[in-house]
Amino acid sequence: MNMVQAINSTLDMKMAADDSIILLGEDIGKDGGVFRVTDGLQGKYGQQRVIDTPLTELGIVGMAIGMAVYGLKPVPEIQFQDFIYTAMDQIINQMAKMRYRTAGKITVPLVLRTPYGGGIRGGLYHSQSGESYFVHTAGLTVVTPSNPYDAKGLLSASLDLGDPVIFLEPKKLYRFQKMEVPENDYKVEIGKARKAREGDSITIITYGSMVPTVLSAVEKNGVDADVIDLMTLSPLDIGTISTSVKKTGRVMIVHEAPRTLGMGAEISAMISERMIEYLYAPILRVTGPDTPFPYRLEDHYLPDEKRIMDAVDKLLKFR
Amino acid sequence: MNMVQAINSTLDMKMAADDSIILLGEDIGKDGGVFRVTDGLQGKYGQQRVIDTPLTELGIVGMAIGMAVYGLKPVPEIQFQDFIYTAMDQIINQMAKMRYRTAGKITVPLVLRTPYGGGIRGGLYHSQSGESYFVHTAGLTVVTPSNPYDAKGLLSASLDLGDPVIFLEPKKLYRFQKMEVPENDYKVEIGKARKAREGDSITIITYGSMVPTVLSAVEKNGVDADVIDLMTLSPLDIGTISTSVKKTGRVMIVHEAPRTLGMGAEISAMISERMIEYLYAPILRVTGPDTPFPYRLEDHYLPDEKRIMDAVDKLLKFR
Amino acid sequence: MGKKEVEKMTEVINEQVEKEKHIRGFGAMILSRTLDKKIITAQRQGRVGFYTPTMGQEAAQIGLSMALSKDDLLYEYYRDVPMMLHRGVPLEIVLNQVFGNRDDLAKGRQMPSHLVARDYNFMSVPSPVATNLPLAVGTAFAKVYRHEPGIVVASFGDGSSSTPDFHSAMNMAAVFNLPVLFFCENNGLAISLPVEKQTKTEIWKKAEAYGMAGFKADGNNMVEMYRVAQQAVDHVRSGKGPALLEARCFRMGPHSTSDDPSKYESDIVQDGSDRDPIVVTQNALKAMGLINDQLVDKVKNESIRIVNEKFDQQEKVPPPDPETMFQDVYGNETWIIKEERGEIL
Amino acid sequence: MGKKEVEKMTEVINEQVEKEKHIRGFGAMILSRTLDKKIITAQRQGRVGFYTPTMGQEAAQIGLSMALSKDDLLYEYYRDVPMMLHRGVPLEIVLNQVFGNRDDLAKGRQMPSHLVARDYNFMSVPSPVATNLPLAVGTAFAKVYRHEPGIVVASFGDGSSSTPDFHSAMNMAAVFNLPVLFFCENNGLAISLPVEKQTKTEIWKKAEAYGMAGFKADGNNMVEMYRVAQQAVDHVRSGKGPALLEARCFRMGPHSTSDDPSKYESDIVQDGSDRDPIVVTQNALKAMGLINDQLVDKVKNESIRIVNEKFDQQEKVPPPDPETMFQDVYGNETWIIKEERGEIL
Ligand SMILES: Cc1ncc(C[n+]2csc(CCOP(=O)(O)OP(=O)(O)O)c2C)c(N)n1
Ligand SMILES: Cc1ncc(C[n+]2csc(CCOP(=O)(O)OP(=O)(O)O)c2C)c(N)n1
Ligand SMILES: [Mg+2]
Ligand SMILES: [Mg+2]
Repeated sequence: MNMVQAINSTLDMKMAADDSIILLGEDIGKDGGVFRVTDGLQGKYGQQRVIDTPLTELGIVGMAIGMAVYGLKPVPEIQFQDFIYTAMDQIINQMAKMRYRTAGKITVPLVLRTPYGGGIRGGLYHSQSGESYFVHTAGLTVVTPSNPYDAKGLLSASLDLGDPVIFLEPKKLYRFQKMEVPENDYKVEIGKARKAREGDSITIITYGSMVPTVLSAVEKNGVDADVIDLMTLSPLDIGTISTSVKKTGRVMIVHEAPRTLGMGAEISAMISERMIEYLYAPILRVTGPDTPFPYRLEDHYLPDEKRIMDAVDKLLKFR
Repeated sequence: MNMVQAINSTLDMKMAADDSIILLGEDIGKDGGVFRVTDGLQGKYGQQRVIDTPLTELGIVGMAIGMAVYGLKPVPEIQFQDFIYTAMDQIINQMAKMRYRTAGKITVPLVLRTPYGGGIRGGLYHSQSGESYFVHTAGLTVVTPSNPYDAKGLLSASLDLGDPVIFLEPKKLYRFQKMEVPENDYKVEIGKARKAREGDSITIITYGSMVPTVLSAVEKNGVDADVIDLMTLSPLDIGTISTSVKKTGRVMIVHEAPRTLGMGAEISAMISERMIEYLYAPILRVTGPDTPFPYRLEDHYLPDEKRIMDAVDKLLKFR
Repeated sequence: MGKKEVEKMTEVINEQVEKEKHIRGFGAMILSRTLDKKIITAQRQGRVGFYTPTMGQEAAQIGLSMALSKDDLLYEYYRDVPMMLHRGVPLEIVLNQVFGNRDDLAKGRQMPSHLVARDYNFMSVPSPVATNLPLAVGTAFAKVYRHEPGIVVASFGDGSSSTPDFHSAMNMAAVFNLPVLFFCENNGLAISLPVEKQTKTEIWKKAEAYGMAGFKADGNNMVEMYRVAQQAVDHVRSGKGPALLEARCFRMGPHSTSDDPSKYESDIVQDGSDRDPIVVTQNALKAMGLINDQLVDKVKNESIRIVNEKFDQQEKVPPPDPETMFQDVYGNETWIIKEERGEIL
Repeated sequence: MGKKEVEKMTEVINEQVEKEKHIRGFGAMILSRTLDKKIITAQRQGRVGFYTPTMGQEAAQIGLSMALSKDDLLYEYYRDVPMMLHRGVPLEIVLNQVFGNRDDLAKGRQMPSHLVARDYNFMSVPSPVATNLPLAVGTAFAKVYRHEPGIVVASFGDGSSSTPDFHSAMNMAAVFNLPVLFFCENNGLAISLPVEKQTKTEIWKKAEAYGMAGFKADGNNMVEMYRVAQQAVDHVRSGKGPALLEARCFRMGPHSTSDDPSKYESDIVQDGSDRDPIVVTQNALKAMGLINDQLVDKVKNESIRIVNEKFDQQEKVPPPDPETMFQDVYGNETWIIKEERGEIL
């Protein structure tokens, strides 16, 4: 199964078991979603459970919150993460703060799915990696898988969490890889990172679309790297990060979002706050630049193996 | 003059000299703004230049962008920064990206003013410090003064910049302090930080409402601290930060915004990326917690002198 | 008894029920006015941090509330205390929230006027105006999906009709034909902006742009308000789709205790003047023979006594424990918040 | 010549001008259809990355464009290539953008269909739909403030009427009485969603909710479209305030080259069928005696020749220099971007 199929089949499995799960979004019904992630589900569950909405992200998210506070488990889809910003007030001021402002009397169990990042030549408005906006917002849980197996397990866990989850799907990986995905319902724990590879000389922390790029770079070049796939961006798994950093003493973070206040900033700060004495070298960030996302020059924008290896070399040589 | 008067008189001075400057926002005209920042200006410049708008932040910001791309210099006001999020799409996808997507053929010279932060017992929705959302967004310049003098100089510089500026006014300091403010038009350079105090043993980086709190803490306690008032949050003044860090080797960052992906994260990451070898201690962050902002417990939420001194002690003792 | 007699009896009983409903509604108006004045005075004395007065909107809110039933759910806004009192929310709940004290249902987290009373079917108040409206649509969907009775009411001010949320919610409610009553309390002002500068049409007429029914009511007369509200509620309840109900009313004072209306408005309706909805309603009920001066005086005096008593009582409740600041961000506390609590407390 | 003769002459000239206008409009329709088909085919061949076809909306756009004057400013949307061609934007500008090559006015930064042609009074296209509408209001304000002639046109699709931006822009334009023409190209679909599920009213009727004039036109017939568009434009130009003009038209193909309409729509209008606006317009113009088959053939052949030639020519232009990726984020490059450029290049 590829990631699209994994997500689709997880939604299918969960919907079959729980009629409180409702999907809503633009073109997710008959059309099956512009990336086909919800393909076939409206046919199976009807227009009351797979809802084609008018063109308003604010409305989709607001309506989903209104369902969630009243016993349903909505799964709103935002067609491209780039279009989520008119819903930002609903996300920051309603979704993230409802539990707090009602002291737990009203909660918002929902999973907001949205494809993010580059890889399809989408230019300025179909390629953004906006995870920082969500991770900075207290009250949200932010999750992103890097393969079909984790996509299923994380989605299942997200649906059971009881709090709002921003589920970021790296569109570059939608059809990147096929994997055996168990048929049964299993969970990948939220808040836990995964070791994508064991190594001793350097810690590379990454997530989403950059995981395969990082793995390919270190493997091709025989780097003895510990590679961490975060999977949950908020709350971060400080345990897994700490253990690795204390072992290697050399750290870099790789993501496609712009560098300034990207995830790398928080991870770096957490590390130098609590284990600086273990470091042999600077903490490096390999990220997208602080520019909008260009269409034709996409390949130059996205971190690639060369940039990753430049940073690895710098770190390993540092003393 | 206090900060409200400084901003008011700067707007007045600039509007008198340049009829392309137009103010727009909710209740800024007759009412003079809920904090009285625009008091008297509609009476002086008329309803065409000080525009009371309908209740739509999206509309205010969008309309301002439309003015800016056509030769005017709008100064939209968002009544409280907490209410800016319905305009987030206009800010992220239009304001910040217009120059880029048109390769400089269309630009957006405007100054978006908005009060932010705690200090008035505003609770969840009248106290937010959302600077990270803007600093993470390439294409925006983000500025925040900590006293009346800088408020005037930064506002004047912002109006002359030619690019969109998010001008964050720490509402806690609106009437905190009176200062001599020169009558003439002067500028405080954007992109440059200010040494609020010279010292040798520790670097404290802060901005906005926390500047007086930090100064008071270190002075009362006789700490030999180098205190940096950033003033511009994007782009950061790495020069001033570097010089100080290399001198003291001990760094902390203080802000009221939540810790996760707050400004402290980026500053910490920048430092450990390029001068880790100068550090004698972890980089500490004293910030608001990762919770929404509480009404009655505001004093516990905001970093205070005690918390600042706890971190100072920890840093100075570290070895 | 024959069929005819039963009908007659029912009529008599209904008449009696309706009479009591009106008197109860008027009582709630007086109680809420009394509470309002008390809080405003206390705020000037520094005993309360902030408040958004509700004076002038009692008849509109309570007139609607009279037309609602127990199963109906409300997305209220910050000025809806009269409606809450009418629906049975105890004074203590309101006052604890106003003080933000330890007994406040939301642990003193929000500014006064932002109530939580979930047990009374109120869904809580965010400050960004109209942002509850899209939620009301989703909740109405959930109610229908679950085959539950009851409609969803979402209230908001005239200024709030300009927001993005209003548009999205109105359109979605209409497209999905959901039982939402959009209730606009048009007090003619959004802080300082008169409604004529807010928008160029009457608000109830905006319903048509969404293919929705629109109703307009005199929100200064509880009796009249109740009559029109009942039509709107019946429309929504019968499954004919959502509706927009606009009530014309007054803001008889400042926008909030931080506001100085003398800067922008000269025509503030005075307490006890003949435009005051309490006076208008009182006269209407007197004409209907439902109340007399004696009863009014009694209700007023009793209201003052209760309000004073409860106010003094709840004022004594201490503030929330600082510990509570860190609760309820997530269902399961994260290590980050735990760590931050350790640093701060 | 006497006064009467002058009038007569003017009439004759006007008639001649109108005739030429129609013929020119039709020519632009043919040219843009030819270009559209060329790009769609090239996309299938992998020579172009992406495209949003414009087939079926030519008459609507060009009919309006005919009613506009040089000073008017346009906030176009991604499907407005026909209008751009009609207003004189050269094929090279369109094609360079489609290829995102070195000569593209925006340095290849946006996906195809997102043009920049500021010199032709087009204000550029963001992908988030309708988000140009509030900008149009601000720009109209600026034009009026500067006492400049001309109106501002903001175009968008039927789906876009559901957006927050539509609501805010419509209301503000009306409140401030600004010369904005909101131009809705209703092709009946928003990707897969039929307009009947988008909203429960006709779109032009939404104008009333804002106190604005609304116009509806048959966007499949350029002649008819021009007539109604002229009324709407005259209304706005005369200072009577903004207007909403809805043109009914078709999307004669997929939403974009990434879309597969067979999933959701069976009734796609076919190229050359009798609902095709080119056929409708051609018949109308023939009936008016303005064109004949010979002319049509000539225009078609010439269009194909020009389009092929320009396409092949611009396809050869190399991509932008990687260096350009770092430009134009700010007026003054920041040290951060400089540093990042150093690391990446
Ligand atoms: C989105 C948003 N913008 C601005 C504000 C600040 N504000 C609070 S109340 C108000 C006016 C609301 O007017 P209206 O909707 O008529 O309600 P009223 O206060 O008159 O009852 C404003 C602008 C806010 N709360 N939310
Ligand atoms: C805010 C936003 N949400 C979603 C999208 C994705 N999207 C692109 S076009 C489109 C449909 C637009 O329909 P309509 O406005 O009718 O224009 P048309 O494409 O039919 O010309 C959608 C949903 C978008 N571009 N912007
Ligand atoms: Mg009002
Ligand atoms: Mg359409």
